[in-house]
Amino acid sequence: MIELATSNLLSPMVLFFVLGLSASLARSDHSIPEAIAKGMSLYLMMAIGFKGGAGVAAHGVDRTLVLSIVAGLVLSASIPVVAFRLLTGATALSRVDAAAVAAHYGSISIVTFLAAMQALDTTGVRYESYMVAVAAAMETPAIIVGLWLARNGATQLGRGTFREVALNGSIVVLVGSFAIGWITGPEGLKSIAAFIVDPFKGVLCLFLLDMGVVAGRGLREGRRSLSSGLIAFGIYMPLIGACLGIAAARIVGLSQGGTALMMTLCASASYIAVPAALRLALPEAKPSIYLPLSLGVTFPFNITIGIPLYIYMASLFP
Amino acid sequence: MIELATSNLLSPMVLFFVLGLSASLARSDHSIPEAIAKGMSLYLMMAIGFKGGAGVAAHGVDRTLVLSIVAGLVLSASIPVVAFRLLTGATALSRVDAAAVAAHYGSISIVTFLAAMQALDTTGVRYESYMVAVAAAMETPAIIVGLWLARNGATQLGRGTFREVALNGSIVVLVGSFAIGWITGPEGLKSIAAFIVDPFKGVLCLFLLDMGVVAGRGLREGRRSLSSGLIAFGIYMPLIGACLGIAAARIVGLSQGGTALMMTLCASASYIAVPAALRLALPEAKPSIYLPLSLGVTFPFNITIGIPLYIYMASLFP
Amino acid sequence: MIELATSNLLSPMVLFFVLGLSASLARSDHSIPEAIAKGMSLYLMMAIGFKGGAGVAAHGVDRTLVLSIVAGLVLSASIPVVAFRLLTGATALSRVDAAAVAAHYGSISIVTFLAAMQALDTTGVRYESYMVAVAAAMETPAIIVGLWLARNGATQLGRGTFREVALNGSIVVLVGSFAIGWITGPEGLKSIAAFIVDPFKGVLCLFLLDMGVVAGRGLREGRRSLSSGLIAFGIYMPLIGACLGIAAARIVGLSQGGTALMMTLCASASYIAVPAALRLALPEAKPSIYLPLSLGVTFPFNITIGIPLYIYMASLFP
Amino acid sequence: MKTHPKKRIEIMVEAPLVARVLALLDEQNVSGYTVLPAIAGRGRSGSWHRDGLVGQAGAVVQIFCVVDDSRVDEVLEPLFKLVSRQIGIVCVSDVQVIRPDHF
Amino acid sequence: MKTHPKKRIEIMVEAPLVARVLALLDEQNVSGYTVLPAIAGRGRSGSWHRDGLVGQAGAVVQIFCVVDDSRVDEVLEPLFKLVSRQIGIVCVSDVQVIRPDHF
Amino acid sequence: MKTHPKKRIEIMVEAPLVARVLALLDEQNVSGYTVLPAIAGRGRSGSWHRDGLVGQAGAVVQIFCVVDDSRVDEVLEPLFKLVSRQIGIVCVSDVQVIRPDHF
Ligand SMILES: Nc1ncnc2c1ncn2[C@@H]1O[C@H](COP(=O)(O)O)[C@@H](O)[C@H]1O
Ligand SMILES: Nc1ncnc2c1ncn2[C@@H]1O[C@H](COP(=O)(O)O)[C@@H](O)[C@H]1O
Ligand SMILES: Nc1ncnc2c1ncn2[C@@H]1O[C@H](COP(=O)(O)O)[C@@H](O)[C@H]1O
Ligand code: NA
Ligand code: NA
Ligand code: NA
Repeated sequence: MIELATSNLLSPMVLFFVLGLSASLARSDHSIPEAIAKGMSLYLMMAIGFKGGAGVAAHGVDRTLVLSIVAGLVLSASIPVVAFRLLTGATALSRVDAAAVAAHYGSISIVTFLAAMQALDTTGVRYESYMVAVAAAMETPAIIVGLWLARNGATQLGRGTFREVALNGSIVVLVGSFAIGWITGPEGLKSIAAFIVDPFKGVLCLFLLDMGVVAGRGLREGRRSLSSGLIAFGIYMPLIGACLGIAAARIVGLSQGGTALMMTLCASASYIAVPAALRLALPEAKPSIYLPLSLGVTFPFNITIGIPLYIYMASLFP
Repeated sequence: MIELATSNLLSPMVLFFVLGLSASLARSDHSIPEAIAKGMSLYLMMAIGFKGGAGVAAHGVDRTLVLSIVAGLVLSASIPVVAFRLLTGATALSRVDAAAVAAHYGSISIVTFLAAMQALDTTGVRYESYMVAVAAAMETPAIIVGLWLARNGATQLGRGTFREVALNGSIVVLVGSFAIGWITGPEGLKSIAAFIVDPFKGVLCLFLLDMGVVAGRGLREGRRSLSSGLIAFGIYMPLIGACLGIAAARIVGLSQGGTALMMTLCASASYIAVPAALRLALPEAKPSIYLPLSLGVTFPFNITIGIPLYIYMASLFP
Repeated sequence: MIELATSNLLSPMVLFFVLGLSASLARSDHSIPEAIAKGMSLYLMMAIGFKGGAGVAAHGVDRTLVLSIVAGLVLSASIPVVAFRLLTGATALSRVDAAAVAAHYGSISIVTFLAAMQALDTTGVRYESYMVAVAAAMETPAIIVGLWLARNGATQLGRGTFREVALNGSIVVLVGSFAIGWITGPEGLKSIAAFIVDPFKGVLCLFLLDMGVVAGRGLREGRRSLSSGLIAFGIYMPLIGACLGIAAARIVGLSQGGTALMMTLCASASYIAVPAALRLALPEAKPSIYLPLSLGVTFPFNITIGIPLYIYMASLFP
Repeated sequence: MKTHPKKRIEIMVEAPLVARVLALLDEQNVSGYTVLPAIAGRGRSGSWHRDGLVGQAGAVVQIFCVVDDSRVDEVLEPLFKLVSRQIGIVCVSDVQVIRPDHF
Repeated sequence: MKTHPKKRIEIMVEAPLVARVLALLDEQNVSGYTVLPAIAGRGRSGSWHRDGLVGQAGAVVQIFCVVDDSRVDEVLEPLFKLVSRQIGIVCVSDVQVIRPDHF
Repeated sequence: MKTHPKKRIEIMVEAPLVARVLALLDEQNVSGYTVLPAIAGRGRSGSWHRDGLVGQAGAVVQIFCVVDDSRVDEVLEPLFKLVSRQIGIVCVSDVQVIRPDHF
């Protein structure tokens, strides 16, 4: 475990994240243009989706794939309920704010997922290539449940909002690339591997540098707006999510690597899709609570400590 | 032919284009920042120009090169006349609008050209590396002829406008990189191949995703502003262009691959250089006609159906 | 020498720079979005820092490393004094403007440094991988000395300004990546080599195309605002810097390649860090003097003629 | 030159809401509008900065729309209803235009 | 603080024309101008969006220029001639500045 | 709709100085501000263009801040002191807002 944690903490990926975080906390003027951040994010979505789809084309569809997606949907919908209970019990958040925060923890962070995949690759643990489809499936259900919790059981997600949420840019690229990878298979993957496979890890490092800067900004904002109870929630909630994830993974029958990824998905909190959806559907929830918590607390925790922990936990049940 | 069409339609390149197009038609908020689109376009121009120039350095200049460029200039200047006749005969466009549309079809779309080259590479058909110089040569003459048609035979392209048109950014990078590739030769190409050769196809896929989104936006606009006669023109005009292209290619003596590329150049319509030039030199022509037609109708037609058709037609005359 | 100069001038790198410069002087509308330029710059900083750090991890720290950094600090602080003397003697600049210009020549231009490294790579001359740390060390001292000269010996660099200068974005990425490269070593380098090593030269070419455009803009501005005495200074000052650099390199005991790099660092003038710092700390100095001089005169001189000259000079003292 | 008075409505609104604001302006049949980017800001609900961001949440965008005096209230009322619970501000100012028929 | 009245001329014009507008402002010897980006918009000639675009056609850019009252007509007349057939709008509004000699 | 008069302070200032201007606005307890990008311009100290640039020097950025009439002088005085030696301009204009308590 110690070894795993050290090797993760000393990987270029995590070090670049820490560099960005430290620069941001030291108030360096370092900044990555929005367009570059979006471009890298687009690249990562395309690459991860395509590789996942090509993997499925190579290994075929099996029962576990379907079960994993169902498990993901169920987890994404039920984790917010757990989070909501904890928040209304242990913090002074209003009902609406608690529901908003809860929705974030049911949904997922793709970058955390990518970092976990990369850590598995480095340690040589294999995982199911369709896990990226599970990730995509987990993005939205939490939002619907979160709104339902906020409205005291009365969902009010209009059709317009639903389309805005379901067709948000990154989901479209992720799922679309997955489909294209599936259709064109390993042949297709080979033809663009020099773009989406070889430089992938390097781009991820640069993106994590950027995410470090952004997370540092979130942390600085959070120091003002978050109570210590909330900050604690931002750290123990991922662990609870991970435990739910490991249980589901064992029921479904995922491999060791797949289990670690499922745990990571459950442990991670959204900071792109859910905030945007909530600003439309639940404007009375305060972004100054959910954004710093997800981005400034949970995200750094997962990248540095969470991921090696989940990999270690998954390895205990071979 | 069927096989060729299927393999083209199921290539990652075309599938990414279709993904972007569908996302845009489904009104997904997916979008690629302008800076990233420009960066990719710059990269593609640099890569294609450099490779072309290095190819010429390797194989030497021959008579066909000069003849092809002459043929390109003649086609770029004469296709607008054909298009203009058809438009004034078959549609209700004003003289000025007909001339503006005609200019677009005499000029070329570099991305369509790139997609055709990639399709040839995939099927293993070889082509002359200087075709990129032909493409560059075909960009401008159509504009001058278009203005001449609009003004009823009285060209009025001021010197200032001419420089703005001739020195537009993408032409400079394309021609400049061609020259640099020629000067530094295969040696130079090798030194930067890891940047401009290996990831090329992947970048093109991402760029076509973006172009799909943009074309979809054009199509949506076009549904409102284009008559069915014009939409039909956007599909039969490329075929007429391709026929003129095949004739010229046979006279000049191009290889099978070169013939397919020449056809593609003639069939494609500009949506960058010509619109910008016309806004300066012919502001009374309506962009709401020529932009959607070129971008929303002809461009998708060429990428999906046109290119395999032209390759097939070129293969009939070996 | 002639051979070296020709091979440098005919390298893709320099030719792309010349392309950008010519396009800009011909007032082509060619332009690279700011975000893309920043993204490339970020990439280059990350790559060069990481490679340098990994190099140090591989070869270990020795006495020369420490001595070289000390030499860099001393040169960065003393070159402005020389430049200031020359400027107040030979030009009509005010004290403040002379000090501002002097500060630029004590500091360094990373892109010039990268071009020199690339030229050495091409000719196969080896150099110390820690030279990038020397470059980082030389960025700031010149600014402090410049302010001291401007204020007639009374430094007035507030703490806030100092942090703004010392923590400016590119220094953070350069030094941070160096540290990460050092920590993760050749293993880390291998894991992201497909991103930071293979395409490096190609990205540098594209970046130099952009720098050519920017330098051309500087040159055009400079034609109006610079006296011929100042333009001459922009060409002989690098040579003086290079001579100081060669002396220091020989005392320290750098290799032939390291000597050429040290000369290049001394010869190059800042156009990013120093101008920004001076706008904060010395607003009365005119940017219309120091920017065109550094960017439009010295930078092109170094890229085209300076670098092969310094490499040649370094080779005379083996 | 003869100029004609009009009103310029300026809306700073969080990015996820832009599509709805534009749809509302379309519904109100305003003659046109323009969306401008912003890079950073601060308001009652904290500060924000676009640099490095991928998502839309936490960004604010500016929309302006020149309309005839007579139409200001018609546009402002539904607009205010739409954005009143959201992050952002709305200002109105006087401008002169050359071609009154354009608006 | 004492402030002095000036006029702010604001020009929304399609991107390919920007160079010409700036050249005209240079000719008119205005003391300065600034070009601002825009990301989307709608007018009589349809709607546009910068995202994903490579070319200049179909984009609109904003130029503003603060001038002395006395110079407004001098600047507006040739400007209007230049842009009247093009896509875009021109507005004028009142501003106060601190350093009147600057303009 | 009932609107309330406020002042819009607009500051064009060179990019390296933005952090200081914002810090000053924070100190003055203004209710908010927004930073807008600019892409090119010309003034007494020459012309500039963002394209292709990496560094901050030579760029100008726009900051605007809507404040109550009563606060204009309080804000302008230190602001003017800060930017008077720098490249840039400051303008003030009238605007109407809907929610006066917001500012
Ligand atoms: N007084 C103001 N002046 C200029 N911009 C403002 C002002 N107040 C708010 N804003 C902008 O509107 C955004 C949202 O404001 P708020 O709803 O007060 O948080 C801020 O982040 C600023 O970008
Ligand atoms: N009333 C308006 N308010 C704000 N912007 C406008 C208005 N009318 C036109 N514009 C802008 O100017 C561009 C060209 O307008 P038009 O010439 O009417 O198509 C539009 O796409 C908008 O960006
Ligand atoms: N009269 C003006 N109208 C609009 N923008 C201006 C004006 N004067 C200056 N600017 C802007 O402010 C910047 C700095 O102005 P200056 O200090 O005069 O060089 C210029 O580069 C322009 O972007
Ligand atoms: Na989760
Ligand atoms: Na054509
Ligand atoms: Na130097």
